Amino acid sequence: MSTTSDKIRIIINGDERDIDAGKTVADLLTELNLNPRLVVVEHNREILDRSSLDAARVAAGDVFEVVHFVGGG
Amino acid sequence: MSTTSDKIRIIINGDERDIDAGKTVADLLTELNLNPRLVVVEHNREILDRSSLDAARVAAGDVFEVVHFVGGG
Amino acid sequence: MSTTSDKIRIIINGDERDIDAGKTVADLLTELNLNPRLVVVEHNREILDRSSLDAARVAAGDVFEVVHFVGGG
Amino acid sequence: MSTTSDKIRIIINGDERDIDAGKTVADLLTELNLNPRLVVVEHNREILDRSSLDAARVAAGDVFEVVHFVGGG
Amino acid sequence: MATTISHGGHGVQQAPRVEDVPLVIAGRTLRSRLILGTGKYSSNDVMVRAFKAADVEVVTVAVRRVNLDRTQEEGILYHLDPERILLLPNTAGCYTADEAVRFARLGRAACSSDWVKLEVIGDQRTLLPDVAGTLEAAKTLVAEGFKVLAYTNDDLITALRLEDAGCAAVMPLASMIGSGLGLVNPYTIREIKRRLTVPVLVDAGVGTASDACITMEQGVDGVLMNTAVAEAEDPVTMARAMKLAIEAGRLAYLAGRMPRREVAVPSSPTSGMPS
Amino acid sequence: MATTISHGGHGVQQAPRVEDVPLVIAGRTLRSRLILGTGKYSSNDVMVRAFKAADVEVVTVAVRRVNLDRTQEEGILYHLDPERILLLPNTAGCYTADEAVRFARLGRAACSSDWVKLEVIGDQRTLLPDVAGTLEAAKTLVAEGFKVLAYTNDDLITALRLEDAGCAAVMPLASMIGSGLGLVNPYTIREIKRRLTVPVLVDAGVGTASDACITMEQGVDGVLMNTAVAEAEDPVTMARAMKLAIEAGRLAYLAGRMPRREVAVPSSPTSGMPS
Amino acid sequence: MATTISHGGHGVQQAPRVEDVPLVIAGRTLRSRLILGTGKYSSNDVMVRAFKAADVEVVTVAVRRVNLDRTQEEGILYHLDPERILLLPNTAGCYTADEAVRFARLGRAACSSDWVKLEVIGDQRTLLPDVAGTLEAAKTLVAEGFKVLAYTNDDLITALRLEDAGCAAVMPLASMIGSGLGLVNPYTIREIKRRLTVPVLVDAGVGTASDACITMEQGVDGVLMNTAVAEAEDPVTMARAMKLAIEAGRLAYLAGRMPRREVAVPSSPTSGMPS
Amino acid sequence: MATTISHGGHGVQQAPRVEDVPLVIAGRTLRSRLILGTGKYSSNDVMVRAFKAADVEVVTVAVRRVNLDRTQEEGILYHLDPERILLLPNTAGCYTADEAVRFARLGRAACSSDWVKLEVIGDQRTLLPDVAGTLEAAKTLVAEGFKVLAYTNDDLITALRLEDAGCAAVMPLASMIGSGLGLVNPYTIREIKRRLTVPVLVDAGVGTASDACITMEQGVDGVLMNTAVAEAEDPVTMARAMKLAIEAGRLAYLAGRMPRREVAVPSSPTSGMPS
Repeated sequence: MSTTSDKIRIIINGDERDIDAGKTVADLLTELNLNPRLVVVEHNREILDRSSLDAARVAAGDVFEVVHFVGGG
Repeated sequence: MSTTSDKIRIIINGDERDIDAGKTVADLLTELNLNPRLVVVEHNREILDRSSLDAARVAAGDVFEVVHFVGGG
Repeated sequence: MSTTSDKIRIIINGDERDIDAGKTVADLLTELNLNPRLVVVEHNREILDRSSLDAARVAAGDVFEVVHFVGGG
Repeated sequence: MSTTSDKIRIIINGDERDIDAGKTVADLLTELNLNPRLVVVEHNREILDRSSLDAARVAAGDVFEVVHFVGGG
Repeated sequence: MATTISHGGHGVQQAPRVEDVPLVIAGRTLRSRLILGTGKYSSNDVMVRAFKAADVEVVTVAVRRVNLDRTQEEGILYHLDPERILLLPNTAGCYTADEAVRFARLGRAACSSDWVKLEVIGDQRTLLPDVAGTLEAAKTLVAEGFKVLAYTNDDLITALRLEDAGCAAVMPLASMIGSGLGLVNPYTIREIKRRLTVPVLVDAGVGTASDACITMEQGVDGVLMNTAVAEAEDPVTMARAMKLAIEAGRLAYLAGRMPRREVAVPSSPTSGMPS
Repeated sequence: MATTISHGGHGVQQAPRVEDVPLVIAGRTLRSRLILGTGKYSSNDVMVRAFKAADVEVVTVAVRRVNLDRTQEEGILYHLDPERILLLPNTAGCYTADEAVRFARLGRAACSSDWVKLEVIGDQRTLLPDVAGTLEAAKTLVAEGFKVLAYTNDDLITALRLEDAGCAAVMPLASMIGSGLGLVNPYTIREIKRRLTVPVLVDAGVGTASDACITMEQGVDGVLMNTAVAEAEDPVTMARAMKLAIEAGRLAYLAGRMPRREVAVPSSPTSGMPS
Repeated sequence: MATTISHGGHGVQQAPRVEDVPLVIAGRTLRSRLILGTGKYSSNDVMVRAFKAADVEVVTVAVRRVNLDRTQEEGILYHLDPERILLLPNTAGCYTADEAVRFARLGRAACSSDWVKLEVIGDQRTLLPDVAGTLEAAKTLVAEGFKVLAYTNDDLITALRLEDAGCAAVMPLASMIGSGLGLVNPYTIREIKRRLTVPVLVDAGVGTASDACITMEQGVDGVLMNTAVAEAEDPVTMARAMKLAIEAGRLAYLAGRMPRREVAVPSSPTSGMPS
Repeated sequence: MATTISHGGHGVQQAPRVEDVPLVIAGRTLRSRLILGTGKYSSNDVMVRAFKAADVEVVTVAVRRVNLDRTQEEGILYHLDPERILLLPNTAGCYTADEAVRFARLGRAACSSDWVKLEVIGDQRTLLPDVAGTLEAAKTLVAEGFKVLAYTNDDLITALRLEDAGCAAVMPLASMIGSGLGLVNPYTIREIKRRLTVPVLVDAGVGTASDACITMEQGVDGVLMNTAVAEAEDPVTMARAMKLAIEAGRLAYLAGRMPRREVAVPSSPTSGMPS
């Protein structure tokens, strides 16, 4: 079966990143040092509820947008 | 031949009129004292070419709009 | 003593009035039912101080303007 | 008596100039290469008629303004 | 425009001179930048004289039912010389794209021209345009070969789309039809002109000569008006005023105005004063 | 203005027509309502061509010292044909009544005319007029037989007094000299025109053609300008624009504009629509 | 507003008094008619103090990617107290209806509110709205339960359709975003307010306090702005000025202004003058 | 103005903050920059409530003959608390310097104050000031110890001379008395303020709150008005609007407005958009 430290390539906010396989989106945010309560995650064009971040798993080729509020008029 | 005074009912410019059966649109204009070169005839929502006025026949229930240019901005 | 009912003619606010001779301006105001503290008296084009109203005497032909503040912009 | 080439000091247009004595204003204009018909001469604050330029004599200390029309709005 | 004037022996130092090019709509070159409507004149005689005073070559007309009860023909064609004046049928009074298309076809059948002044009105009180309906009708009419001059709001995005749809000219309003309020939003009109390739005519709202002049100073290609002339106390004189105002505004635009300043600048020299 | 046009067998129903009367200042009839200054042109050639384009007959000039160090005559007379153009000497740059009177006399001596454009300036930064000094100088000059055209503030009371003092024309400003801000206060200008009998010319502040047109629409008798033409990118074309704009504004004033409305009024009939 | 003041023994004759009702959007009662943007402040500190000075309760925010390379959280939420200030996510920067819908959903997910300031921009240079795209997005968002406050052109017909589509508020522009040109077309804004039932807020273009005051005097329900405060030299003081200007404009609208007259009317009696 | 707000642990980076200084006229510090007239109110009750709503501390009054035929005293003093409101007698209705001086003396005798609002009117129809007469009367009154607040034209030169003559304040008009036309010439008003040292109050012509706001944004020290409040449909509410508008305009002037631009500038970031 798969070896322990398999890397998968994903796209976050337009940039490619290689991360360990088998992570949840919550793991990903932790790794990125982001507070889940202050950001919104769009996963392959679907917005994730905050409550589903723990369950959602990251797969190779996934596209994420992680957004938050900034100043705007 | 046909009886002399058969009347059919048509609508011209929103008003009902009873006219003799068997007329052409050209006849109709003549009867209305209208110069075919200065008006446009819409016959059952189809615009008639001036060249076809002689051939087009008026049937019962036909709807005509006879229009021309008036002052407008 | 002086005769009782000598009249003199004066002008107040543009109108002629006949009043008893021998009056002071203060008397005049009292007669006109005016509060000296709320009006200003111009006597023959000289403004009278309120303190001099008692001393100032009314003579025949005198011209008075009695003014006060009204609404204005 | 006076020598031939006596100089006198005058002021023209704000500048001091030394010129030969005994000149007329017309001479002065000629010397300055000015067309009398295109300029106006003010001589000690008096405007000279063009007809009097030949008769007017220049004296020491005289103040002249020589003006003309320039572009203006 | 003024030709160069030689004046004697000076070496003539040429100033920069602008040259105008004539207005071309749908391939037709027009000598006048003024289009007039034919509505609301006190008499046809006054109208005809106003058109002569304004020297117009294009006038708008409306399509309406013949009055069958009148013995005398009352159409406007009787008063206009089609040799000298191009008729521009309008779709005034239409509140849907379908209705406007129908009126455009009737207008085309009534004259030799496939030009149409497209109006799709969105509201009876203001006669403001329905830009969605206008765009829809424009597409249909362009597909049918019409040369569409589209009346529209002072709305850049819609103007760009009308151009994309193939309109021969785009005609944003100065202000409401018949209002005489003049050019309310010069910024948008200027931007529409800057961004479009097809001619931009300002249609509706001009009230007097200076309104027309200001409008042309924004750089637009022409002005269409009706009420300002027809409802002037003396329409013939106002027609002449409009012709001159439009030329003046065009030339001023080309000439390039002086800058505005909030401080004075003398016109006469400040030096050389006698003391 | 347009003459009456006969067109066939109709009984011609005459519309009311306005007729203009020419501008007369100090007994002289002028064909143009535009007076131009001669300052600040890039070259005399451009100036002369601008004057031709504008078809002006009166131009202002300033009185300044001859430059004694130049071999060549540089006065402006060399470039203007006095047969065709009336010179109007100004007193620009004068800050007291006495100074202005002196300059007026110098100007009269320099040309055949006793017309003077009187300016008594009160402030260097704004070149705004000193109305007291202007009135004082006007009285002196009128007594000396001058025809005084007095530049003044947009001040009704002063304008009335300048008329009383015998001025041939009163010339309130549109805005500051050389500012190009246009007609800032139409109310006062209109009132001055309404109340005076002598001609009222608006002098200073016009920036482009529409400013001139708007100014004339207030009913005034003429406009005097310099910078708007001289500082345009193409002065000759702007001069032509100004001529047309002034005629347009005059005609629009005479024609009587339509009312302004904050609601639309259709130009085409609302009845007779095919259903 | 001022309460009735008793002053002694006079029979108090009550003048007609107007009473305002608070602004209600999508069922929420707002005490302030001013909405501010959160963009372009020199610092978050200045922004927060400006919001206090303006006493705002609704502010707009934009949705953008988190910068993954920064260690420190930079979102704006950190600086705003959600207990006291309602966040209104916008769709600024979106050029299609689809994109705007996506941003609206992201914004909703990011805060507890289903309010959205809908913008569908049609042009990068002017940031003018695409009214067709705006209408399309509004329909989708309303169907998804959003409370849509729709930024739009000063276009009556589009405003009416946005209302029909279920928007909670319609927000026509005063002038271009960030331009500071003020209320260019008061006629249309007034008409939009007159014709709509939902609140009308004017969004974009206000440059200074008087612009806000004039806008409110047209009768609209509120004003949304960003640059006028953020780019003032002293944003905190300008924020306070805006709060007062909006209240002043609202009260003046309610109070009913005096008529404009082109003739004077004395404020003091003309009779009773000493002779 | 807003005080500095501390908000937690951030290093507070201070923005530049402007500080206002109170208006001082003739040595007296005023907390309000609004002066109201007492004319034309529908009732004294409405007037008193309007003054409370506006929180004014100076009001103008006129001097007129007592009506000898009325039994009841009708003067305005009865309604105003001299402890809280400073009376400013005017010379309204005077057409010569002598007459104005006489009225000023009567006014001084009638109250404890030597302040006078000097008006010398030049024309009955427009109530425009006679600047020569005003200057003459000002000199006399200053010599007699009056604190002269001089109503005048928007005329820089006259304003400078009124200051030179010792006036305590110079009060150019916004537009004609009672006209409600607002601030017609902001350029001149701004220049008068820039050049004078004594307070500049704008007197007459304000019609609604935004007029007052715009006037204050020019930097002047205060505004005097009467008709705009007294003739509003609801004077008490308008009085409150005026108070707020004047504060708003003052703060906006101090805050320094954003620049005007004829191109848009986004308020939200253009980068960081999800793709």
